[in-house]
Amino acid sequence: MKFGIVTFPGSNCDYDAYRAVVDELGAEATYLWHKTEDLEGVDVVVLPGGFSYGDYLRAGAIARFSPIMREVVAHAGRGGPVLAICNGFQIACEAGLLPGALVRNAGMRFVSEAVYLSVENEGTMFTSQYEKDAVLRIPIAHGEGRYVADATTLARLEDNGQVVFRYCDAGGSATGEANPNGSMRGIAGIVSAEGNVLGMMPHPERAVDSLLGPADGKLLFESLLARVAV
Amino acid sequence: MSKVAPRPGDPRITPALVAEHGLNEDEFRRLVDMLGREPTFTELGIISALWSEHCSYKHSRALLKTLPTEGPQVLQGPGENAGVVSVGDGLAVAFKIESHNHPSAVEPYQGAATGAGGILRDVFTMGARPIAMLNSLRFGSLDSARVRYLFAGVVKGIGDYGNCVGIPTVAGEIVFDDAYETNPLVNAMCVGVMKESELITAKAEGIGNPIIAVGARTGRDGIHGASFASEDLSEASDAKRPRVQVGDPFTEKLLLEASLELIRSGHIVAIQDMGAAGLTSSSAEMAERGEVGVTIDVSKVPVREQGMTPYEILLSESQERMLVVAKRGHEDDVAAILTRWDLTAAVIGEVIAEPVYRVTEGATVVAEFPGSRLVTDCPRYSPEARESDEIVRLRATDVTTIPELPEEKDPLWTLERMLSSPTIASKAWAYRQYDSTVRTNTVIGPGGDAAVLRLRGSNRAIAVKTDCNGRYVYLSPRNGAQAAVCEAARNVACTGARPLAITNCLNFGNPRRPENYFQLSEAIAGIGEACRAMDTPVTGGNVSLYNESPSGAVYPTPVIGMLGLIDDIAHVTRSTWSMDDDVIILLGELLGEVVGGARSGLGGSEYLSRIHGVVAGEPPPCHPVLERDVINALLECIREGHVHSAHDCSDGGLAVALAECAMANQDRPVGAEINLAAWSDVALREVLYNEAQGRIIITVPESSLGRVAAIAVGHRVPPMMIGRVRSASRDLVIETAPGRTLVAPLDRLAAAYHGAIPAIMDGSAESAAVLEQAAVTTV
Amino acid sequence: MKNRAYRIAVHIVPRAGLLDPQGNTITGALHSLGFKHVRSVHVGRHIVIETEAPDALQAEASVQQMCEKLLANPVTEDFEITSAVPL
Amino acid sequence: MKNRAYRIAVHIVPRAGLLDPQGNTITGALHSLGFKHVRSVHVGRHIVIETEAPDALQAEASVQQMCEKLLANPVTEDFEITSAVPL
Ligand SMILES: Nc1ncnc2c1ncn2[C@@H]1O[C@H](COP(=O)(O)OP(=O)(O)O)[C@@H](O)[C@H]1O
Ligand SMILES: [Mg+2]
Repeated sequence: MKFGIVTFPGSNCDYDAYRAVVDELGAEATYLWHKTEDLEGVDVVVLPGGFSYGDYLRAGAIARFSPIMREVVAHAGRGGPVLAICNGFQIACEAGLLPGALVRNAGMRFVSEAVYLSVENEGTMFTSQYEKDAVLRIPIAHGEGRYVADATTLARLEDNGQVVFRYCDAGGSATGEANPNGSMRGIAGIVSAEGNVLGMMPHPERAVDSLLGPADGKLLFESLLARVAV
Repeated sequence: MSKVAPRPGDPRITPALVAEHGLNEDEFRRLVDMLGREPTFTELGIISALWSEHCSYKHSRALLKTLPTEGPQVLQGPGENAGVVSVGDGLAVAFKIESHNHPSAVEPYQGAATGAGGILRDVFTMGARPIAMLNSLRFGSLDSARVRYLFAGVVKGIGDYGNCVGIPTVAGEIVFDDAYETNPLVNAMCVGVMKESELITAKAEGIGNPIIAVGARTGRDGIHGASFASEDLSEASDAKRPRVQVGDPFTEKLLLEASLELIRSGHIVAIQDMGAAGLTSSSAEMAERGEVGVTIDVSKVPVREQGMTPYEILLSESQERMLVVAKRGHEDDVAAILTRWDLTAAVIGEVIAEPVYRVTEGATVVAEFPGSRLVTDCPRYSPEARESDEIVRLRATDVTTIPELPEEKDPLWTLERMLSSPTIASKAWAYRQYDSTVRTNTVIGPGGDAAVLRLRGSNRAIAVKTDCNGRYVYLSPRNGAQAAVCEAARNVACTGARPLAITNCLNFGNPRRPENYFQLSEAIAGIGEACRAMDTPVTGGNVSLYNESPSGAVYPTPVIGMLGLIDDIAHVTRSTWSMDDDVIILLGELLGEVVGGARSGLGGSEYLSRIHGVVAGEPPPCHPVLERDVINALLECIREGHVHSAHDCSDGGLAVALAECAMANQDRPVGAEINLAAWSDVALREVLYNEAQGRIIITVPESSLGRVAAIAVGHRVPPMMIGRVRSASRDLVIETAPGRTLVAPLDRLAAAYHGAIPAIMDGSAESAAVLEQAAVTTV
Repeated sequence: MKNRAYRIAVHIVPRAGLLDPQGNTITGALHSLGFKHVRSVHVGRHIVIETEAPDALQAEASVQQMCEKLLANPVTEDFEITSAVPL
Repeated sequence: MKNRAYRIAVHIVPRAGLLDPQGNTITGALHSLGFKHVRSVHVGRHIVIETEAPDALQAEASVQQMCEKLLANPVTEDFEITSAVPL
């Protein structure tokens, strides 16, 4: 199985995602330059973190017009998995791959720290290897990570089990204090209605090597690998 | 030589104009003598920049020459954009620190951001990929609204820039003291890695090779920034506001990728950042290093604004620009790489055999210097050095006679007050705004004694930290500078790293005042002595003079950026306690080594400053050779696998260090029982808060005790067992005299330590102003 | 037909009803600076575009398109375009 | 004298001559989206303040002060205040 990691001009977690996939998962990965229109037959597309166009105007607003995004949207339309992390999540929302939007953190400041996440739906192709109600420790690093959507969208997300990760405390409770950016309902990650596009603000690719801290992100990648192995 | 005539419209060269350019009469005579004629306006601008303190080091060069710069590990010493040392396995580390004090005083957000940008470029132009940033900051007291604005703006500027480029900011220090009230210090350090074979220098070579301007277009920003950085901060600086430069981290990221690609491509021979004094200094320095001539045609430089004069183009400090010497015939390959990254490249000149530095505007020569003399004719000064009487008096103060405050009857009050001193308190308010984990190399990020970064493709890691206690240097410059080197070394050693080399940023006042020049020369002597003892050569650095404001010079602040090497990643050691029942050992003398009769008291301590508002006394004596012994003892214990945690004692002394070991890790506070009753004949405040150097707190399992003691003694270091970790306890309990204990609840210590800065900054109007003004995106 | 240059300002504001931390923070800061009479503050973007078009109407229409396509996020923002001013 | 409420909009823009990375990037994006006629884009902030004051003039004067003290960066930005509209 092959991961294609998109490099926008200001991407900077493309490298982290590549190393995670290749070094820690032992899977195959390739970088996809944003100006190309060829996904090179990859199975999973990763929209990585970073500041695609300096995040000028709005994070992700300009990147969604990159030539490669047409192909990414088509890939998603065919049911292909897309893992959109941080800036990737912002781009995915701007591109309409996921509902809602990510706006400036409620505290207005950039927040870099390790947070706790509860796995709210372990039935997705991204979370199948996690236990039910697992609590993960994963780094965040963003200034525009507050998830917002209208009431109807939120209700639909909740009803369909599309809320995959929620910010919580060490014990797994989604308290207001545990929410680092003011996201509505503490939402940290959602999947598309079809279940094949995951957007999340925390960085699972930074949590795969126990040398650097808890490796709680590893099972996310392993879930994807397990799916294709079936 | 060509004929150079004044350009129509240029101002006439008058004594007033010369003075405005910061040249004194003697310097102007040198210039006329070098040219054999009156300079043109453009030439005056060029020289004003090149002979500014910032570019020429005219007051410090002679002193800097005394520093040790060699060692088997050094691949590139001072003189290039950054120093480079070998770290084994074919890998090399490039690192450098630089100041951006004056720009940050005027416009904190952009000043700090462009400071970060500049130092990044210094590192990647060596061929190294930046992997970490550090920052060393000094501000006045947070009681002042202006200081809160500066602090909030600087932190946001550093964060926004580094975060966007994608380089983790992993360590630093922040000190608050009235001495920095209107003249904050903003020093940024960058660390990069490369294969040894990828090292490239900024030496113009190869007659006929094209000189190419790369990156952002040239605008009118920051013209005269270099000479601005060389003047006292005064009311007049306010009028110079349009000189601020605006950073563009997105373009920097493109430039970073494009430059590394260029360097690896083999199409270029040299690359250099256009930093202070922009095109002028970058081209002159490249020519000087290569001992060749250059000619630059300013009309070919891509500009941002219409009607820019040669003077403006040459002196612009627009950010995110590079100067490249390419191989002849490879211009198109260079352009192709830049186009891929949406950057522009323009051939603007050529390397020539004739030993001149020539600037043309189209066919007209607008400036020309005999190349070799541009640099050699630069004035050098060794002004008078004399210690100020006032400081001699301050140092001689007997601080033991200062009476205790009534509140100090409650020792917990004092400890909480110490921990909530903004200088000691947790800096998480700042570093939470810095992405510290991007690039996934950060083994220990901000919050540890030093940051640790793994080196991919190797089992090794590096440790980095900046340090300097300006108060010590103020009271005793030579000793204080030694202490700065030793503290930085101790900090990296506490993570398991062997100190390898340093970079330094010398922040001092106006060198023409004898008391300031005295401090500068003593401090440099102290750095040299400590580095020789520690075997850490100086690979580069930066001098920032004229750090003054109407209220006087800042504390002399020679910030040391230390690089350490961990040979085996398994040796990485953390500073906070974790294992129950571990024995707590103090390596080093609790009251300091007694050498020549002098023992460490409370002189120059944070205790005196914070509790009594006093800056006086003899600061703790630093003995670099003893420091090296302590470090060697620690490293041997770590390598043998005995050490579960190591934390150095510095600001705030033993009590603060113990409290940090217990509760700096907010996820997992751990209690302990400490017994200091053996020192009950010494005043308690001296026992708890003296800042004796050369002390490290370690924890080891019971089973290691004998071996650890033997190793320490083998290095002539006294190991003192002072307590036990009690992981189930919620208190730090210190027996201060037989039967007398200080019971410090961890949650109260944590509230003081972690809550102090947020309590001041969150919700402050200045903080809000920064967040609002600096909003790139506003929704 | 010959183009001429126009300047058009666009205001992009967060949709009413969305939590506005920036506005709230500034309101608080203004109060603490003594501007007690401030009731509320809302912050949006002020984008000034200089563009060429055959006439003011077409300039405005093209800016309208820019807003719809790029400048405003339809999920969270409303925008308003001021009249084109010939340069 | 009784206060009444006014709404005042403020526009804060980057000072001319300073690099405007955001404006440049958006210009580039608009060009690549086909809006080739765009000459330049500058991005500033649009701040809407509701405040109470005895009259419109005093409302404007107080907003002027807010800009100087808090809202605009005196080193890098210029601001302009629109007339107070009674609410
Ligand atoms: N400006 C800063 N940026 C990043 N990290 C910082 C900064 N200031 C302090 N830190 C981090 O906070 C911790 C405590 O710093 P410091 O008080 O200087 O430690 P020490 O007293 O051991 O030298 C260190 O991990 C340091 O790297
Ligand atoms: Mg330390």
